[in-house]
Amino acid sequence: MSHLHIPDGVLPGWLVMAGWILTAVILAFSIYRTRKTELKRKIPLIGIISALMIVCMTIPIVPIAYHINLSVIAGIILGPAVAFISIFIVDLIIAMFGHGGITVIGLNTMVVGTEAFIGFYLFQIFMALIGRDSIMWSSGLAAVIALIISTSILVGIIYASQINPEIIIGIEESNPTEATHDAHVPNELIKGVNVKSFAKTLLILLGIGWLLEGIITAFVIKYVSRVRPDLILPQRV
Amino acid sequence: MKELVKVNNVKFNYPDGTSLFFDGQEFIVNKGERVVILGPNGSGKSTLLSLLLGLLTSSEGDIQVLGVDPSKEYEKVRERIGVLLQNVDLQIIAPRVWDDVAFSPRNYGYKKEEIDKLVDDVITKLEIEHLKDKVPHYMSGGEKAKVGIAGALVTNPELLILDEPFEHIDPTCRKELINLLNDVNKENNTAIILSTHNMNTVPLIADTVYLVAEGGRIVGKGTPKEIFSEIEKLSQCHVEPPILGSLFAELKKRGIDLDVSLTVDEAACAIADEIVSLKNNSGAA
Amino acid sequence: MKELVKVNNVKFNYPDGTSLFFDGQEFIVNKGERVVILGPNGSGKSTLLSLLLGLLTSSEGDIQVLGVDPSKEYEKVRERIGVLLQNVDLQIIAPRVWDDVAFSPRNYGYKKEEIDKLVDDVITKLEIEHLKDKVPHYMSGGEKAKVGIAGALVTNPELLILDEPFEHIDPTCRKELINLLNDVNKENNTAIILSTHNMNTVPLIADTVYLVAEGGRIVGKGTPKEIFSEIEKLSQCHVEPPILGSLFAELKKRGIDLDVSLTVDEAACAIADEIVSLKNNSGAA
Amino acid sequence: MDVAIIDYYANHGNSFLHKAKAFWKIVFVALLITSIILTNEFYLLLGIYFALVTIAVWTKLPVTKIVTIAAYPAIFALIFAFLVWNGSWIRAGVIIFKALSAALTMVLLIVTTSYPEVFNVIRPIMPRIIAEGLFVTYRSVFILLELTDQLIKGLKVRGGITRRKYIANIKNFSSGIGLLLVRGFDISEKFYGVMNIRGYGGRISYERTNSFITLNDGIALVLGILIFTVVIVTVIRKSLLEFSVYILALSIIALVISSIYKQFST
Ligand SMILES: Nc1ncnc2c1ncn2[C@@H]1O[C@H](COP(=O)(O)OP(=O)(O)OP(=O)(O)O)[C@@H](O)[C@H]1O
Ligand SMILES: Nc1ncnc2c1ncn2[C@@H]1O[C@H](COP(=O)(O)OP(=O)(O)OP(=O)(O)O)[C@@H](O)[C@H]1O
Ligand SMILES: [Mg+2]
Ligand SMILES: [Mg+2]
Repeated sequence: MSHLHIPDGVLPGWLVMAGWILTAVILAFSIYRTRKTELKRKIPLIGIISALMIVCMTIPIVPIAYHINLSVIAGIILGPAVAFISIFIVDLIIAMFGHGGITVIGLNTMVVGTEAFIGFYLFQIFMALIGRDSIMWSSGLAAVIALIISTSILVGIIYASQINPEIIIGIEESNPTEATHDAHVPNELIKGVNVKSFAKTLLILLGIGWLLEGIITAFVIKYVSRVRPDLILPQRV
Repeated sequence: MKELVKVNNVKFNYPDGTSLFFDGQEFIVNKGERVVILGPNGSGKSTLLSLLLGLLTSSEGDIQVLGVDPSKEYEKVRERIGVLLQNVDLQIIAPRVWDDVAFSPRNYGYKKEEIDKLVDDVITKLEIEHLKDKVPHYMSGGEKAKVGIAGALVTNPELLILDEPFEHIDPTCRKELINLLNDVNKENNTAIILSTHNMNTVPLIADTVYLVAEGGRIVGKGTPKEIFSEIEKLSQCHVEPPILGSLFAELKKRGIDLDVSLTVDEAACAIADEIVSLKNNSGAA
Repeated sequence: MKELVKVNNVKFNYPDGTSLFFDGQEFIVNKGERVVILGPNGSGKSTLLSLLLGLLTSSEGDIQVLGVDPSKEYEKVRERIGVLLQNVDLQIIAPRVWDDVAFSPRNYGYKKEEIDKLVDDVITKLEIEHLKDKVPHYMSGGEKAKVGIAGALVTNPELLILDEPFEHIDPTCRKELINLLNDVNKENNTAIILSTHNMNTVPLIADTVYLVAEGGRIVGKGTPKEIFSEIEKLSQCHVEPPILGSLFAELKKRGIDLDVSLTVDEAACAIADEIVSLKNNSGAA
Repeated sequence: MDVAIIDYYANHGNSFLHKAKAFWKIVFVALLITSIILTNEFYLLLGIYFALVTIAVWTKLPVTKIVTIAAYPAIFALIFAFLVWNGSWIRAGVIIFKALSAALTMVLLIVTTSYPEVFNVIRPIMPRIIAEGLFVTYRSVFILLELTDQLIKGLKVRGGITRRKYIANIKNFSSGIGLLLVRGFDISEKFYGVMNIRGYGGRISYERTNSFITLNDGIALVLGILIFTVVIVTVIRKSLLEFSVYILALSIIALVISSIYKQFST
């Protein structure tokens, strides 16, 4: 659930815009990186991994309201650049189904893309450090750490959303009397968020999720490494 | 005779509106009986098998499998049923053949020694020792089918349910598979339900044939010979009699009325007898 | 006669080490010829077809398809080749049947009116007008196969390559498909290469049969009658003669030596003739 | 997220929204999403939501199903509202109804428009790799859904999914995903091959030729503009916000009348 399931219109505009701009920049860079390889060959590959991510998001894991992302798996198999493109496509499609705000696609892609990016490099590092036999530990740990970091970014986004004073504009006029003496209060909808308790709740809620996704990532990568090792071992773009 | 399976006027609706109604007559499978389901593409054969396995839930009617309603209590009887669904690829789950055959007993919580014995037994019986350590992903269609069957047979089930097990399999492997199934049926008195589009295998494996028409209606039941002589029903169900059935029908048209036989041996016998007796006649005369 | 396809001592290695060597003799397909490839599971039939389509690249030997090496220049000839692969699902790309049939001509940059005409023609010919606006993934196996064939036929190709087109299709549809392919072959002089495990369809569709053994070796070439009379080679390739072939072989064993016929009509004729002539004899005597 | 059902609705409807062109429906969506973002007035949002439900009734598709599909984000909106809880029910309501309305708008688009048409509209503003990736991803979703269905069946009949055996289930489930992934790769390779063989050159779906605004396009556009205008007016003139209750009442009446009409006409 490192996905932002934040509704449209709740986060301040500057943050949403920042998400889009960052995503656009990274996307441009990723497309540039992958340009050297044949486009026609990449598209089906992206298609199938993106589809797998979407399908997995449709299988809810019962006792906790959690769905797996496979972002780290995508990172390990596609490499960070292609994985980023793939994740953008996933976010776009699930937003079309109302499964997350359309305006937060930029931020979402940043958060999930970070998972893939960090997951990929951590996996490479762990594999180099602990050795080839440790593929389960390497991938599992990489997944958990990547998720922790991406969730921190998520908390950071929530935090960031309440420190900028410019976002009030829309709201303060809605309540002219209050707004005059309340001008530096952030977006009314987010005001008074206790970031500490927010983070705490999130941690408890997500702890199980991280562990689960870590375990699943480990098993999946182990499975793939036994059946199609060629998909994992070579360095990918 | 003990009824293992009983399906009575069952209705099932797919979410997209496709509606199947298995009426017409009851679908019954007795202990040790080998039942083949025939019918056109899209008539609902796979749907019926899924209903028996509790994978789908009927909206109307009555289903009994080994005495329970499979949509509610399949877990109670699943150890006694071996299954091979239409697409073998996705049923071979473990990354190694041996582990895959051991998949069900492991999940059912059997003891390790017991599992070892069961798995080794079934692997020997199917003559797939050489595949034991292989990665299923790279095996040929026939090999995969055998591994799938091994996984279905490992717990010595009372009932085998197979959806189009002969597709994509070469004739020799198919023959082996048929012999194997018949052996299992004889040795353990295992009942078998299978669907197929391969008419020529039907006489070799079926005690009873059910004919399913478009929409699920069960329009016929009988021995292969009975079923394959009801020409209108067959064409309604996009089923053709096996080649030999057609041959005898053709011969009848030409005024030669022999007993219909559906296996090569019997047919050759029947034709040879006729000719030899004629020759003798003409010789005698 | 013009050679469309020529495969000479080609070798291919899968990354997991499986090695296939198509030696023994040349594999040749002439203009307008209908060629069927038979062989056991895993012998390399699909691999051979993939090599012809440039999907795989051989490590040794010579492949010519319509005058080019497909692994390098397939794009030059792809407009002239229609393809149906083993898994139809993967083949249907567009979200609607009409669009899918129009996929190739559209991508080859045909004009709109031309596309409309080609697509409507082939859709009429295959009698799938009712499917035109359907979403492919809600169709039954038989329907999907027809749509796949329509997409392969739409540009009136010189060469059709079909991998196990009859699998999962009910007997009536199968018959229709065979008639359709034969019509196309006659009308446009389209060459056809197909692989199958369904021996009884072979006499209905093949001019020439190639036998492939384990490992890829091409061990036999001939008309269906020739091939199906070479019993040892057949069993080596897990191929059984069609039922009628076995019947005639069986009859021969019993001292009745008739000309082998592989279609029901011919066989009935041959047997009936024999019996009738004997009857007349005995009557006359 | 019932992809298959959504797709079925998109291809098997004949309401004015189904007939309207994708471009104008996307304009409609853009107007509505902007409206939903701009307003923070609870009753107005509620009014927009009921208006959208009314439009859902007009699609002649199963309304409860559509509303349920669009309710998915509400779960997460609830969590979010809980996390930022400050004692104000209205504020929680605003967050939840923003989510519900935005989702319902998107779902209305996607249950009445087949995906290639949507993709065709956004295609010109996307890099090619993404535009094509969208098409292929969408098609692959259906292939994988079928594979998943088969996989789950396989797991069930072989005892791979057992009640209360969580650890074993997770392990089997992970193997299953691995299996899907590996099969997926095979598929992607084959899919790539087939696309090439069949002449893939970037054109997958058909182009809509006529670019006139039809009556159906017009209705969608007018509905969008109407809602957008109401929101803009209240944003500019806060004093008009007191009328939002009437707007809510209006949309509820529209919903009731539409539902009754639908009940009687079918
Ligand atoms: N998941 C599904 N959603 C909607 N319709 C379905 C689904 N699965 C099957 N159907 C439809 O239900 C009907 C019966 O399908 P089923 O697969 O049971 O037929 P079948 O007899 O097994 O056919 P075949 O011989 O082709 O395997 C068909 O019309 C099919 O299109
Ligand atoms: N992608 C692959 N990777 C590794 N080995 C493969 C792959 N595809 C096929 N093989 C192997 O290559 C051999 C030939 O396979 P191929 O699919 O060509 O056989 P086939 O004659 O078409 O068999 P079938 O009748 O079962 O379709 C088999 O041993 C198979 O296991
Ligand atoms: Mg079926
Ligand atoms: Mg093959």
